[in-house]
Amino acid sequence: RDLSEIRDDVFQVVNSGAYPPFSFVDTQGNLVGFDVDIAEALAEKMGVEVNVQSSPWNGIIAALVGGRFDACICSMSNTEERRQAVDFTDPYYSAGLSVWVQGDTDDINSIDDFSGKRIGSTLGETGNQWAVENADGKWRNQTFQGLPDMMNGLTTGRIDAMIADDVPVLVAMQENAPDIKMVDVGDLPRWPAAISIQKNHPELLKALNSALKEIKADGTYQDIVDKWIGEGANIQ
Amino acid sequence: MSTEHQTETPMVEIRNVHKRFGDLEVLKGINLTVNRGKIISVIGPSGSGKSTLLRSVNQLEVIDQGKILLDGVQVNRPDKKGLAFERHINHIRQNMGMVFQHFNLFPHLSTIDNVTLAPRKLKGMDKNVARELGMELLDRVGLAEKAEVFPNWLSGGQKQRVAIARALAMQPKVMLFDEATSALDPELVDEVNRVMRGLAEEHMTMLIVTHEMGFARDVSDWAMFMDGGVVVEEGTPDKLFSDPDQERTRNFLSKHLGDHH
Amino acid sequence: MSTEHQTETPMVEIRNVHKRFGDLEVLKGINLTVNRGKIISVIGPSGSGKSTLLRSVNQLEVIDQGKILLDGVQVNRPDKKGLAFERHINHIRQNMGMVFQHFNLFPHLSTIDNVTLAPRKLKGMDKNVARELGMELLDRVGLAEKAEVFPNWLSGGQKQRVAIARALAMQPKVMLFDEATSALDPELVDEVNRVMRGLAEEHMTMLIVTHEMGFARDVSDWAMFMDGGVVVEEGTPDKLFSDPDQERTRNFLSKHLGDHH
Amino acid sequence: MEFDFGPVITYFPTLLKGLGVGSLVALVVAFMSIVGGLVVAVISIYINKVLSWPLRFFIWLFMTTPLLLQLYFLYFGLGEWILIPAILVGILGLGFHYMAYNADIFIATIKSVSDGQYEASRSLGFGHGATIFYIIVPQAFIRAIPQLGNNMILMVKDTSVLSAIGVAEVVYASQYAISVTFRPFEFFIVIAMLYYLINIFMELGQAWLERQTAYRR
Amino acid sequence: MDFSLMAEVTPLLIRAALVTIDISARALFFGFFVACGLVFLQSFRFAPIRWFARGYISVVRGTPYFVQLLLVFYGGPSIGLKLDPFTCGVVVGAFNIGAYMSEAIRGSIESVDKGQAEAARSLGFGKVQTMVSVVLPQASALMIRSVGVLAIVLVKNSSLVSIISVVELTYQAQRLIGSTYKPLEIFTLSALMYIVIVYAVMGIIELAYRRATRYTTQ
Ligand SMILES: Nc1ncnc2c1ncn2[C@@H]1O[C@H](COP(=O)(O)OP(=O)(O)OP(=O)(O)O)[C@@H](O)[C@H]1O
Ligand SMILES: Nc1ncnc2c1ncn2[C@@H]1O[C@H](COP(=O)(O)OP(=O)(O)OP(=O)(O)O)[C@@H](O)[C@H]1O
Ligand SMILES: [Mg+2]
Ligand SMILES: [Mg+2]
Repeated sequence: RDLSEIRDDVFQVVNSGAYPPFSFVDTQGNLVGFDVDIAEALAEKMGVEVNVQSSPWNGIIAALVGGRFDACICSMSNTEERRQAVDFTDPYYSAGLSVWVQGDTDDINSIDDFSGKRIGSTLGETGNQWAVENADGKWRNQTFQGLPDMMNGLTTGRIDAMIADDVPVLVAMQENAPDIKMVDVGDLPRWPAAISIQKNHPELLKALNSALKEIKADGTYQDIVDKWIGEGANIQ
Repeated sequence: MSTEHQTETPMVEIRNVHKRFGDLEVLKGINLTVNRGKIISVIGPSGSGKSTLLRSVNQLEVIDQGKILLDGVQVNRPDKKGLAFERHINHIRQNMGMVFQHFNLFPHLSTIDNVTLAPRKLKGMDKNVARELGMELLDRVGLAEKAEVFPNWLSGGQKQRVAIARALAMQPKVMLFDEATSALDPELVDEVNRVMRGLAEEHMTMLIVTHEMGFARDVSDWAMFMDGGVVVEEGTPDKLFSDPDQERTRNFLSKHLGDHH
Repeated sequence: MSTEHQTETPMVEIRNVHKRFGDLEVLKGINLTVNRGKIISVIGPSGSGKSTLLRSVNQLEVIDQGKILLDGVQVNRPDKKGLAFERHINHIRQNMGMVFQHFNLFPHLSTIDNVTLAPRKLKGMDKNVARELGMELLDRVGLAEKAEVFPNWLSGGQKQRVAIARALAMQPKVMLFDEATSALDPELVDEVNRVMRGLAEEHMTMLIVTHEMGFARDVSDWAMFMDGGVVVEEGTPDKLFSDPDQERTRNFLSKHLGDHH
Repeated sequence: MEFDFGPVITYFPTLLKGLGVGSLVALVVAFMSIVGGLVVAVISIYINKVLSWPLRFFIWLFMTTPLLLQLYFLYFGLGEWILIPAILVGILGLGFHYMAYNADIFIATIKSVSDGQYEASRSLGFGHGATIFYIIVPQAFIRAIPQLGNNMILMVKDTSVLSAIGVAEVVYASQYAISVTFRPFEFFIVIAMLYYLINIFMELGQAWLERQTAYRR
Repeated sequence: MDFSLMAEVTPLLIRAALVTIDISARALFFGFFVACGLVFLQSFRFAPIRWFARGYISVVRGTPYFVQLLLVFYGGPSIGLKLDPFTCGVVVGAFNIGAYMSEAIRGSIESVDKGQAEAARSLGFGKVQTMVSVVLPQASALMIRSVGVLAIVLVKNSSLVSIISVVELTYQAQRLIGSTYKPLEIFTLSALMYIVIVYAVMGIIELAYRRATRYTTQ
């Protein structure tokens, strides 16, 4: 649906609901997080009513492409292939990949050290895509359905290292301090995270982009970053 | 049409009936006329097609060729299909009671319920009326005290008698017995014999497949000897059993008569 | 112990056997001695406990009191429990063939497999040898051409004959027949009669429950009349059938004899 | 919605490989769950109560909890003590799960084979065990075929749960491809067709078995 | 184990469990009618009707449930069938389980001795009455067991409806794990809830089974 139709109705937004701190349910059962607040802030600027819901990752893409939702504000990376199928707004933050190992591991310090190791990633995320495209037989990829599973896999030794977006892992570390550490392996790509919408809805795209500019300009954006990511964090 | 002369229409007519199972032709053109209120016995060696013939009469086996008539009404109706045939055959079958060689009692129902199920469900008979009728029939076959027992706990002869009572409960025009007395002891055979005679007096027609020549001879008005899917010979029991025309019949019977002398 | 004098030990001894189903006492102290190579008939009205007695002999029914011996070895062993009894009774049963009133053929096996299953699996008989034996037995009961057919496709008499062949295949010491000939036509009764005589000459012992007095009289060496769970009278067939001592027996038989004259 | 099956063609070899992995798992699980289910049913009906009690608990445990949780338990829960390879976890989890379902079916069909059959076999001298093996079980199995077919057809599709623990079966392969290409419906339709292909074979197999056994009832 | 966390999230999980029960119970209820309909259609003499029923069963059993959910949920609107997620879950669930159930029912019916139906037919019972009075009571033992298994399958497969954004027990548990990083606690809780639900279903099955087989033991 394009903007005019949304105005008459509700702006339907979807996220995965299992990706703290961007989207998750708190112990009261409320869907909260960075993505949720961004969605609400944008909707306010656009002057539409918003409804944020969650769906498992493999349902999200169908939800967006299938048109039951208007936008996916779900920390989605903007990649070449995906642009064939959906439209992306300007990025609203940028996610960096990071590599994590068990606390006492000292033989993984660069990408070359991945050789012969078991590398974990979350199925369907950009880290997973990177690991698959660059493995080239050098290391074995193992995937998990979510970050909690993957961290469990790392601490129990099912994998030797994991590749994940840095922010969620850092937040998880604060929550329950498992014995893992980040290693700097040098160049890993950063992807811009953007809002995705169905193709051919220029009005909506334009409205979202200008609302993004507005919230960045008036400080709402940084307030949300402070609240969920950490005081003064820069994720642009 | 002959239906005008009610009393002269035969109760059952079997005309040139053929039936095959795959390659095996089991009935090869059988003809038989059963008149109202008569008892007809069918005898013959094992595998000669007696059970198949009986099952064809009420169309448990669909015949391949020929005609079967009940009281002037055609039973097999190759022209009727689906629901139309269903309605037709269900109606017909209510007028034909059948007692199976293997009894086929309903194991999930007590003896009395086995007997009363059909009148209750098909004739909408009141439960109490049906029960009374059922008890009367069970009494007639000497099993009143087993009314509440399930078939699994009955002896062979008891099962067979329940099966007879069950078939009688619908007050059919014709009764078809497939070795209906094989599990009965002499006293009971006698009993059943009397029951049958009583039924015959009430104009019940009966078609009986049996191996007990004595019983066949005693009870029936007409006897037919089958072998290999064809009628070898038929006649009054007196004639058929004492002075058969055919060599084959003589052979078959001689074995039997040999038993007793 | 009497087992020393092999030839003089009775093949089957039934001593004061009692059996009840719940409140119903079905056997009230039965005694019977069956000597080697003899054919014994048990007759009696429906529900008198004949089948139950036969089933007690090979312990399909566990008796409540009394003793059953096969060739001097006690069959019922209230002292043995669980596996020990299992081993004991399986061994015993291999020496007793049983033909059921309802045949109980194995529907998932072809006729020949029904016959050869036990010798193959229990005696470890070679497949080909077993097949030969099976075909021989099927031939003996006139069913060689139905070897590959499944029981569902057999007529009543054919099923019964397969059941007989199946029981014979284990070459037992004793055969127990529960109305083994009720579905057989005269020719076959004659056949089975001959088979039995042949077996008796090979010292097969047979215990037969039957409703066919003619057959009982013809084939057996000794006859027993039961009623209401007790032995009313026993004796040679000649004596029992022509000149019974007991009023009850006379009554029962008169019904039967009445059939034929 | 416009469809573009181009991406599907690109990833088709991966999908097929996933299908192969899933089929392999399904085959092993089918064997294990049918044989195991039969054993469980036989033991819980015929063998003494001491043995049957833990078995009933076993059935109960696998019937009451979701497969996904069982897999998580085997994969992550046991991770502290023993690392079972994912594919083995999948086989064990699915195997035990459907073993429990099949056991329930066998319990009913075994009980429906008449006492007369048991007696006839015992009177030939077959022991309790041999009777069960040669007489009761074959007949119970014949009667169970339609329900077993049902369960196995369900099971084949449940192999997709294994994607949760990283086994690269066909849904897993598609999930990766979808997140790269954003063509969910195209992939789902193709997956449905691939599964349907397997299903056709299974139905043909079931129908063949039913035909072969129809006259053995 | 973090018991305070468990206490905190229990109400949430219970609410999700109620959704699971609700959606499964409704799907089971309607699914039973779908199944009966399919069994009935297969008894038609007019072949195309039978083919339709067979084809339906084949396709529904042959394709994954989640694909069916997605196609109906997202494809439905384009043919004027716009269902909310919960209703869609019930409808697709019913039509899905109905196909399996019809096979279970057919199998149970076929396991009844043919002589039974013949005896009833020879008394003049019609096909339907034979079914109701004679065949079904004897088929019911096996039917209860095999339909019961499917009821359990239904409860457990209800977790798949999360893909169309219905928040039921499994998905709620996964979301909570995502935010709390306490899989053990939350899985234990949700497993307990599944156990309670399924155990109740099993209890009902067992009771019904005993009733249905009463006549074999006196
Ligand atoms: N399992 C059982 N439970 C309860 N009662 C039974 C059971 N089996 C048999 N009976 C009863 O025991 C009595 C004797 O049965 P049995 O089968 O021994 O008779 P029978 O002499 O063989 O009769 P028939 O000639 O009719 O076969 C009958 O009244 C029967 O109802
Ligand atoms: N469903 C079937 N399929 C194939 N052959 C069959 C079927 N039913 C019966 N037959 C065969 O048809 C022949 C006639 O069977 P039928 O049951 O009519 O014999 P019968 O005269 O009643 O014999 P009996 O006196 O032994 O009961 C037999 O050779 C039998 O094997
Ligand atoms: Mg016959
Ligand atoms: Mg008896």
